[in-house]
Amino acid sequence: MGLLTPDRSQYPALRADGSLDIDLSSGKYLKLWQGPQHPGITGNMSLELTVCGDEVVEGKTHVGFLHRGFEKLMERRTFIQCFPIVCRICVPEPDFNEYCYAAAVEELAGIEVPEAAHWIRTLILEMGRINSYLMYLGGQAGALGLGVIGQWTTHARDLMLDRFEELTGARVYHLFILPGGVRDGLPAGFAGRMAETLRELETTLRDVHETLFCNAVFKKRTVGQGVIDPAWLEPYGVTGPNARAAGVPRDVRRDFPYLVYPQLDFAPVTGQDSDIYTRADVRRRDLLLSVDLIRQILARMPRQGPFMAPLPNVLHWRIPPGETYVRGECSRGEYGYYLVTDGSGHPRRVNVRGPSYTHAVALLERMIVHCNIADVAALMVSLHTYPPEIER
Amino acid sequence: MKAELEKRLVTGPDGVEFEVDPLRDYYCDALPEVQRPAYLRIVEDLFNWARAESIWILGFGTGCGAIEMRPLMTPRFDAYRYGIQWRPTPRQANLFVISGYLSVKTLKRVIRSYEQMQNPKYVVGLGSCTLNGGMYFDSYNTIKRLDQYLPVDLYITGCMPRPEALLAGFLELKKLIRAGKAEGANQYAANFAWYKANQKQVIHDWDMPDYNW
Amino acid sequence: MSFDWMRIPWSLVTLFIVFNYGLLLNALIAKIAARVGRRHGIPLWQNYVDLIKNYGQRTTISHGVHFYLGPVFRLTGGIGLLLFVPTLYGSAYFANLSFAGDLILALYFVFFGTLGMALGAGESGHPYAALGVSRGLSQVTAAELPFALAVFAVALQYQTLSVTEIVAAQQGGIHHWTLFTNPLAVAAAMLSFLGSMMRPPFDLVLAPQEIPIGPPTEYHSSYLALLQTNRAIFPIAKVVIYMNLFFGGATNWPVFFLKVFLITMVSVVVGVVSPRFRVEQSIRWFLIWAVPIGILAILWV
Amino acid sequence: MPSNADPMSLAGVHARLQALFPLGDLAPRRAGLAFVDLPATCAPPALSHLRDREGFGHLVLLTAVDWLEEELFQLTYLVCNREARLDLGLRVRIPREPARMESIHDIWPTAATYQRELREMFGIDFPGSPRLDEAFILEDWRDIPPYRRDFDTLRFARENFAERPGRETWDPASHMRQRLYPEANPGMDPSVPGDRS
Repeated sequence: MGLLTPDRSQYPALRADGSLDIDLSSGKYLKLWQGPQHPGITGNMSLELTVCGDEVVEGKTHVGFLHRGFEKLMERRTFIQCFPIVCRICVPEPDFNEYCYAAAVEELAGIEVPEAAHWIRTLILEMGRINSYLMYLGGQAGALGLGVIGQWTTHARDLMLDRFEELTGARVYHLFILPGGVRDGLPAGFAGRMAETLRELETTLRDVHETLFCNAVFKKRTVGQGVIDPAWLEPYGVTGPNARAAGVPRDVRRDFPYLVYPQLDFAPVTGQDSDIYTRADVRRRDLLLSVDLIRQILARMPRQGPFMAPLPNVLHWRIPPGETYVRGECSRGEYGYYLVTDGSGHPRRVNVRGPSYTHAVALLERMIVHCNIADVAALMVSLHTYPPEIER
Repeated sequence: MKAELEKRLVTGPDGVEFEVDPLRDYYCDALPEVQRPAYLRIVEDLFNWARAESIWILGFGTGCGAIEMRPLMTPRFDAYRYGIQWRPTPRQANLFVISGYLSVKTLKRVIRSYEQMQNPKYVVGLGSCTLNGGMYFDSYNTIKRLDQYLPVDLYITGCMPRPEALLAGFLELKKLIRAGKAEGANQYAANFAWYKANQKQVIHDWDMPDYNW
Repeated sequence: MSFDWMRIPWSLVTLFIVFNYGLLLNALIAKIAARVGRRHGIPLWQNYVDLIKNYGQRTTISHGVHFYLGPVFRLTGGIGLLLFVPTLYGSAYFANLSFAGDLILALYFVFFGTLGMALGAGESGHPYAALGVSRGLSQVTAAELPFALAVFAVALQYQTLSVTEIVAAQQGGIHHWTLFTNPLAVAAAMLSFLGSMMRPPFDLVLAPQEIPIGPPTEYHSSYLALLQTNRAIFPIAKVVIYMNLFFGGATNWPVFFLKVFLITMVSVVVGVVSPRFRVEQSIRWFLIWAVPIGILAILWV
Repeated sequence: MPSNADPMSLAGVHARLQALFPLGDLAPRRAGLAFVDLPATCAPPALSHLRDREGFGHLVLLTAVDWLEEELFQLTYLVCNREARLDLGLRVRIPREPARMESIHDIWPTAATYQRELREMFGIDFPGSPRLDEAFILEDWRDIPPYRRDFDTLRFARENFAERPGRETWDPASHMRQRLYPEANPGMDPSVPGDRS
């Protein structure tokens, strides 16, 4: 319909240096801030949008509202004192921080982790992935005004948190994967209750599929919206489900196998269209894959310890100089820790590479241009970004 | 100070040039006043009861505690039963849950949002980090004592507090409100200079009016 | 023309009944939505408490006269709509202030509140409010079209502009309802009804995740309480029109409550499992689906 | 593509790269991950070469390490070849004062974000990088850049943020010594209030 196509002649001209020539006092453009106090923003960050009519002509991401300076704080803590704070870097999926930090320390200190600990670590990471995806599904539906999905998925997440509580004793910050192994084995009867939770989870997912993914309005809002061009993957460092939805099977679990993933049977989930709908669908199927992986793990894991490798006296633990990078596939993409040691009892430098770092800043700023204001929230959620891992 | 907040000359649509000083022209700079309760005791009691039974939380997840706010609103814990619900705009909210550590950058936004809320308003600090810094006692970017900057009615401790703790905290807050003891907004207005001095000590780049109506 | 002054207190009684029923109905709807989400939901009296609390807030901030007039206009729209159509057919007490040409007035009042709100929200100076207003006006206009067409079809069908006479023509059994005598008009009107109830998929005016929360962003304390009062009255008043025009009206209060509840449930059931449309999508939806049906309805008559 | 060593290994990549740039020795960390030193001026062309000719298309991270004792910043460019499953870390050492490095935002647009962070947190200048001087994470920071080693975060927090009285801090090593061997530290009571273990 010609009537509803926006008039492109109103768009701002480009200046010589590539920036947009936006004159706010002309009345043509409106500067709109979304966040940090805004229900459509994932977490505590903000978007500075310049809109012309209903379309965004320029968007800037502002982060740093959650900055606590972890990388600095860890430099003045001993290696074991870092362990309780690393999980606070990313709230919805804290276990990846524990795993990556532990793996980096173990590699530099030359510690061999027992086999059973590997299995339990994999189990915890997959459980965390399920939690994170459930939050995402609720958020994606909520960003388009369908609140009931969020109710169902958060309830399913609560069930999964119960299993976490049973296993680790905590709901959100589990502090279970520490350098050298894991704190303990599975409690009695855990596998059975886990199987029950997984069954309920699958029921919820079937409901979500019928209510959300088969919904005409949802399709209308998301199909063909917010497309990531596969050519952007490398320049913008896109990883995880965002890349897989573009048809590129990038999965650290398969490409750079860690823990017990080489022994498990799975193939990365990919999509074709790279739009919001495909990204949501890839995550839903990835969630089902995690359910399957947990079943495999519970069926095949060794039940007997040891779960911890012997550590030196952690109060006087010095690690020889070196540097390493350890990565894992979290629910949003490649999560990595870059650790530099200098032979003292403290890390020399820790750098956390969160996938949101590239997704939420450079990529989002690129994708948000020419996007409708109404789609900004959906687009942002569909990239699945968590601000705390951007600014740490 | 940002460029758009500086004094400048603007040409209106009719061609007349005029000077705009955004900080003075766009905002009301009146200071808050202590608001007396209703004259009749029974009316005030009724209002306090209504306030206690209808707590509208501002939808602003300032820190990691926000992740336990979502289970609070969903089937397992369902805080709607107690008249607690979200409001997306500070104008309509009357409870500000500071969900965890506050970086200086967020503190500025929190103060601004808090001041836009209407009297009476309440603040609940969540987690150890609002109480004494918690895990981040040595961080250069997070404040350690929330009550230096905002009048806090209630702290819920833990890292992070469980939804059960939150519910217990909200019920405790209800008792405070019903007893007429949660007068944070008036306390803020009465000690305005002290709070403002504390805030400005931390936030150097104060590019907003002293009180954001 | 003689005017029965007793109609005024009786219409105030109507107003009172409808207001309370509206508050309870809103809570009931919230409870139903909560049950779909497997929650317990709010207590039934929650809306009363919220209302008292909002009237009891101690401070208010005004952005000018129009800002104040916004909620007042909105409430006037709701009350006016209710007062000028007969709530109960055949009752001398609850026919309110209906008169011969009240259908036209009702059509006007449906739009009146939205316009007033646009005025007030625009005055608040909040960009989200302005966005919400522009979305709201375009959508209400698009949604109003099929409704107007359906109303004309009904008016042509019964050859009258008086709601009372339209209701009278539908008495005497369920097969006399417009629902069965002119199903096309009812279909067009019900599609428009979905659009005007501010529920998904057509709640983009409020859309908390996009423009939190649209026109009422700046409204607080007693202004918000006025808007809440209106939210209890206005939807019911609108449903009353639908009930009178298409579903045979009501002759006593229980039937009234039941019919209003059922008609409202149409939009709730659709809304609870739908995401929301974007504004141009919803306008296109009304133009493509609802308006042709409305035109067909007129042609059919 | 000319190949003299095993083309699919880091050693092969290193050998080919060494023919073009004055590279240091390869420091292997584990299979598929190695670090290599090179001079600052060579880093952007070497990265460009790695991206275009060797398939290292994924910039994993760009970060800095402050070697205060040697008055140096180490910049680490970690690039990854997803197909061959190789990671190569390029280490560039630049002086701390003035800290300046050539920008690589034209090779990877996403590097602009990393460079903004380095600018703010370490005070390293990347001339030409977009929006470099806009506040990124911090807002109105007036001290020395916080990730530098000579910035003392504890002192800064004590000076700037009010503390609640009553908080006690224990050094874990001396605390455990006192608890485990009380007789070796007479005069210290292990059960003093504030002992939270």
